Amino acid sequence: MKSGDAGFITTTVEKALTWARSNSIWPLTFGLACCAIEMMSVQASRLDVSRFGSEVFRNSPRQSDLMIVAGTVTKKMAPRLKRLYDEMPYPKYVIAMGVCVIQGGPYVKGYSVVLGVDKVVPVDVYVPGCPPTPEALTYGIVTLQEKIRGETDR
Amino acid sequence: MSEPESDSISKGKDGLTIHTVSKDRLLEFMKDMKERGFNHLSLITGVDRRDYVEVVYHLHAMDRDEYVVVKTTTDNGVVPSMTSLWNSARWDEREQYDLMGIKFEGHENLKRIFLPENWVGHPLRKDYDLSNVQYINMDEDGEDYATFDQGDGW
Amino acid sequence: MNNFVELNFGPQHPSTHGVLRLRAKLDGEIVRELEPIIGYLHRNAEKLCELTFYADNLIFFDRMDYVASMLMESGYLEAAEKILNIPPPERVLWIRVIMNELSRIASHLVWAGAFGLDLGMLTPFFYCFAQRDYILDVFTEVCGSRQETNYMSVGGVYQDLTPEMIEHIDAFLQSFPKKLEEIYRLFVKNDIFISRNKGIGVLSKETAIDYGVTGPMLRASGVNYDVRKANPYLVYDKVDFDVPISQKGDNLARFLVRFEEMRQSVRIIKQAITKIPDGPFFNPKAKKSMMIRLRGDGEYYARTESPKGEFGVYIVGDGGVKPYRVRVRSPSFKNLSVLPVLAKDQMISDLISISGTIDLVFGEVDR
Amino acid sequence: MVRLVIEVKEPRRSIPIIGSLSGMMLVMRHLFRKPVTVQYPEEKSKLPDRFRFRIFLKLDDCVGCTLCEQVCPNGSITMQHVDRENPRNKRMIYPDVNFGTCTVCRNCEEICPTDAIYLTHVFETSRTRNSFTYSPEELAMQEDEVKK
Amino acid sequence: MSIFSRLTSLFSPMGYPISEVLAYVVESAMLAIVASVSLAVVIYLFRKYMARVQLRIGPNRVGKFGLLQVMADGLKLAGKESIFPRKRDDLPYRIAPLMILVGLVMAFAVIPYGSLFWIGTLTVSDTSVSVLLLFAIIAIMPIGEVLAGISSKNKYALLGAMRAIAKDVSFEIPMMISVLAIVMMASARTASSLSINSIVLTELVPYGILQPLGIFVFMISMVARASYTPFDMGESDSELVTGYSTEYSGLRFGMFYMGLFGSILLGSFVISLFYLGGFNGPMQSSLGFVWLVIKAMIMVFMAFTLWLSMPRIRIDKFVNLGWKYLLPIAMINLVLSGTLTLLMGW
Repeated sequence: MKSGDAGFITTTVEKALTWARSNSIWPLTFGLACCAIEMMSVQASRLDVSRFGSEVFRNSPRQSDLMIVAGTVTKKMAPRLKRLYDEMPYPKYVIAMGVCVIQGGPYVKGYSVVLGVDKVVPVDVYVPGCPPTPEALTYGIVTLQEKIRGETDR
Repeated sequence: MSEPESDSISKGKDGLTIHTVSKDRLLEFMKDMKERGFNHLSLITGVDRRDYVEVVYHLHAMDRDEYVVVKTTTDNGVVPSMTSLWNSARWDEREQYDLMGIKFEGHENLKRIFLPENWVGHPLRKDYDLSNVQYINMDEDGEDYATFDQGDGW
Repeated sequence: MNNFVELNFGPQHPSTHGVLRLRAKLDGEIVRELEPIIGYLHRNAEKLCELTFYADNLIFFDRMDYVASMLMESGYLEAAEKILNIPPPERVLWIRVIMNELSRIASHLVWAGAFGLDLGMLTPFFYCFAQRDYILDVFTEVCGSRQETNYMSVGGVYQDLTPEMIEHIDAFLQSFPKKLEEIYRLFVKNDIFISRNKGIGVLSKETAIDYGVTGPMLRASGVNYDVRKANPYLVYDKVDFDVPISQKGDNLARFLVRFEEMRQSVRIIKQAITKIPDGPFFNPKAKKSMMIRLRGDGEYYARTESPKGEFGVYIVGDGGVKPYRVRVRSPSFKNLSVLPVLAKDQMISDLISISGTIDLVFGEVDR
Repeated sequence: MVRLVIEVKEPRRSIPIIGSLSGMMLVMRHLFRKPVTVQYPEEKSKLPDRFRFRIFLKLDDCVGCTLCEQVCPNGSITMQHVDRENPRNKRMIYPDVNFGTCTVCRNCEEICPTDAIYLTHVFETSRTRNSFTYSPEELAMQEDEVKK
Repeated sequence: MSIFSRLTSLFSPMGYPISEVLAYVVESAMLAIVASVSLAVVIYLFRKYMARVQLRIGPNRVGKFGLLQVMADGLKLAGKESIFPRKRDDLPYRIAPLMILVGLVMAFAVIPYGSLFWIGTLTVSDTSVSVLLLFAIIAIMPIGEVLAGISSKNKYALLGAMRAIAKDVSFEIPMMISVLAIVMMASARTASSLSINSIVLTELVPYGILQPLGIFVFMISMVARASYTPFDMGESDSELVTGYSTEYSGLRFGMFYMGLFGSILLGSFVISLFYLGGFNGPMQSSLGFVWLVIKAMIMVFMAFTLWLSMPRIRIDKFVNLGWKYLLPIAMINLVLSGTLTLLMGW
C-alpha cells in the first residue's frame, strides 16, 4: 500500500465486498442424503435461512456461492462433487454437514464411502451431527459468515 | 392344481413354506409357480455360505396374498435368470451380481448396478477384504472406474 | 433419423430428489429412451449390518428411508425380534403404531412439498414443512432427535410415551387435518396442476406387479395390497382404517392416494392414542446391558408397509451376536425400476413429474 | 378377511381459472397469519428434556468398563489412558469420543452402568477445523464452558 | 412541463446543442438510476412478500428490515468470478444479458408515467408512435434469451432457448392483437392513437372493463414475457436447472435476474396503462404518477401471488393455449371492441 488514497479505496472496497459476501450466501441445491432433508428444513419456515440472505437456493453451480455437502459422499459421487465444486465461481465456500461428510460417520467401516469430504474439496465449516438439527446448521452458516468476516477462530 | 415338485419342503421361522430346488430345475419350477399365481417376485437374496452360495427367492401371489420361499444353491455362482418371467428380477439380479457375484445366466444386461464395472471383488461375500481399499474416479466421458491407487480417486 | 440428443440428468439435478442419474435420449422435448443409473448413495448398509450387533443395526435402518426412519426401525425390528426371540410387550406395539403413522405423515408431507417444487409450485413446500416440523417436534420430545430418531430398540422402545406427549400428539391431530385440506386444495383446485398430472405416466396393474412396484404406486394402479391389511403386524388389526385405491394409475391417482393415506393415518393415530394400554415399555429380556449380547438364530422375512411400499427385511442369523446376512427389500428400488417404462415417449416435464410421484428416497434405493 | 377399501375420488373440476384463483387467494390469506419462524440465534425454541446432542462425561463416575466402546456402532468411542486417581476406575481408562463420526444414537448412554457418559442439549458445535476428537478431560468439561 | 424541458432550460446558458445533449445524458442517467432502484425495491418486496405468505420472515439482518439485502446481493454478484465456458460463442454469449437489460431500460423510457405535483410529467420520451416502439423493444428481450441459450453450448441452456422460442412465438401474436383492439378503440377518440400517452388520456372508462377478454390475454402474455411460473418453461428450475442462464455467473447472471423482475415491473406498468386507466384518477394533474404506481403495485403483487401459487405449465400445453385459445379470444375481443366502438360511437 504505497499510495495512501488507493489503499484506502481498496480497503473500503474490500470491506464492502466482504460485507456483501458474508450477507448474501447463495447455497447450491445439492442434497445427497439424510442431511438434505434437514437442509430443506433450514430453508423452510421454521428456521428460515433467508433471514441471513441465503434465501436464493440456486440450482446451477455457476450462480451459487456455498456448497452445503449434505449427506454421505460415496466414492462414486466424489468425482461429481469435485466437478460441481470446480464449476462454482470464486469466491466459493463449502460447509460439511453431518458426520458422514466430516469423517465417514456411521459408514466409517464400509467400502464405498469417502471418509471426509475434505479429501475431495476444501471445507470451510464443519457441522457435526447426524443429522445436525436445523439450528445447528444455521449456527454453521453463522460461523461461516463470521469466518468470511475473519472474526472466528473456532 | 397340482403342486410343482420341489426337492424338499420345509417351514421357516416366519411361517413361510420353503421349497428347495436344484438350480437345473429352477427355471421350470418357477414357471410353474408363476402359473399358479405367484405374479410378484418380491426379493432375490444371495447368501454366501462360504463353500457355496444360496440364492433365495421370495415369491408373492398378489391376489391371494401368499408368500413362499424358493431356495437354490450353487457352487460356481451361476444360476438361471428369472428376467424372462418377472421384470422385477432385472435390477434385483444386477444388484446380487454386483454385491454377491452371482452370475445369472440369460440376463441380457448383467452389469454392476452400484459399483463401477471394474471393481475388484463382490463386497457382500464373506471373503471380501475390507482392508484392501478401492477408490473410484471418473473418466472424461463420465464413466466410473475403480482403482487401487489412492492418488487417482477418492 | 435416429439423431437423438443424449442428456444426462444428475446426479446433481434439482428434481432428482437426491443422486439419481438419468441418461435420456431426447427427440426434441420427448424422451425416447431412459436409463436410470444409481449407486451414487451406495453406503453398504447391508455389509455393515453383518459387522454390527443386532441392537446397533438400527442406525443403518434409520438412514435408509431417512424421511420415515421410525418405519424403517419397526420394519427391521419385526424381523430382528423374531430372530432374537424377544417379543415386545403390548404397549410397545401401540407406541410403534403411533410413531409409524406420524412418520408416514411426515414422509408424505416431504414428498408433497418436493413434488410441488418439481412442478414449480414454491409455496406448498413451506406449508408442508411447517406441518412436518410439528411432527418432528413430537419426535424430539419423545426420543430426542428430529429425523434419525433411533427410538425403538430390540424388545421395546427407549423411553416411554408420557401422557403429556400424548396430549401434544392429540393437539397436533386437532390442527393438522384442516391444514392438510388447505394444502390439498392448493394442489387440486389448480387447473395447471390437474393438466400436468391427469393421464400422465399411466401404470397398468400388470406392469406394476411385474416390476415389483408396491405401496401407494401399486394401489393407485388398482391393486388392493397394503401389508397393514394383508398381513397385519403390530396392532394394525385392532385399528380401523381404509386402504385408498384408485383404478386410474396416473400421476394424479398416486397423488390422491398419498393424500388419502395421510387422512387415514390421522384416523389410526386418533384411535391408537385412546386405545393404548398401560404397561412396561420394554421386554425385560432385552435389558439395556444386554444390548451387545443378544444372539439370534434362523432366518426371518418380515414385511411392513413403509410410505414407499412393501419394506421387507430378510435376516439370516447363525447364532452369533451379529446377523449373518441382512437383505432389505427396498420399495423405492423396485419402484424406480419402472421409471423407464413410464417415461418412455413422454416429455421432459412429464419425466420430472413422474419421477416426482414415484417418491424416491435414495438412502433406500442404494442402501 | 375383510379389507376396507375406498376408491379415491378425483376432485371435481371447477370452472377453469376460478379454482386457480381460489388457490391464489389461499396463498394470499397466509399473509395475515403469524409466521412460524423462530429467529434462531437470538431466540431459541425451548428444547425438550430428552433432546440430546453432544456427549459429556463424568470422570468420577466412569469405571472404565469399555461397554460404550463395544456398543458404539461405528467406533467413535475409543478408550484412553488418563492419569487420574479414581478408586472405581482401577485401569484408569476413559472414553474418548470422536464427534466426527458420532451419530448421536445414544447407545453409549443407554448401556453405561453408572451413567457416567451422558448426552446433553449442546448442539452448537460447528468448527472451522476438522478436529472433533475430544479427550476425556475435554468431555468432562462443564457444559457452559463449552458453550463459551 | 417535462423533466427534459426543465433540464434543457437548466443547461440553456451553455448554448443550444450542448444543453440538449447534456439534458439527454442527465435524463438517461436519472432513468437508469431510478430504474435500478425501483428494481431493487421490487426484488426486496418480492422476497418479503414471498416470505410472509410462506409463514416466514424474510431477510432482516442487513440494514433495517433487511432493506440492504438486495444491495448486498448485487455487490456480491459484482465481486464474483465470471466464468466463461470454453466452447462458447463469444460475442453472443457476452451481449445476451446486456440485450435483456438494455431492452428493459429502453422499454422503461418509452412508457408515460403521468405527472407528479410541481415536477410535471415524468415521461421520459413521448413519441407519437410509442406503442409500436414499446412492442419493438419488448421483442428484443427474447432475442437475448435465445442468444444466451444457444451460445452457452450447454444442453440444458439449448433446451431452455428452444422452449423460449416456442413460448415467444405463441404469445406475441395474441398480445399484439389485443393491443390492436385498444388502439382501435382509442382511435375513435384521438388522432394520435399510437401514442400510449394519448391512449391513456382517452381511457375515461378503463379498457379493462370494456375488454375483459383483452386484459385476460394481455396479462397472460405479460406473465409469459416476464417468464415466471406458470409460464417459465424457458428457465424452469426443476427441469432444466436454470434454462438458458445455466452457464452464466456473477454480474451477467445478475442481469438475467434483474431482467426477470424488471419484466414483472414493466408488465405491471403496461397493463395498468393499457387496461386499468393508467395515471387517470382524481387530481390527475398532480397525482397521476401516484395512481399509476398504485395500480402497477397491485399488478406486481398479483404477479407475485401467481408466481408463488402456480405450477409450471407444460410447453406443448402452452403452445396450445397460445394458438388455440389466446389467439381466438384475442380475435373475438378485436371484433367485439370494434363493434362496441361502432355502436357507441366512441
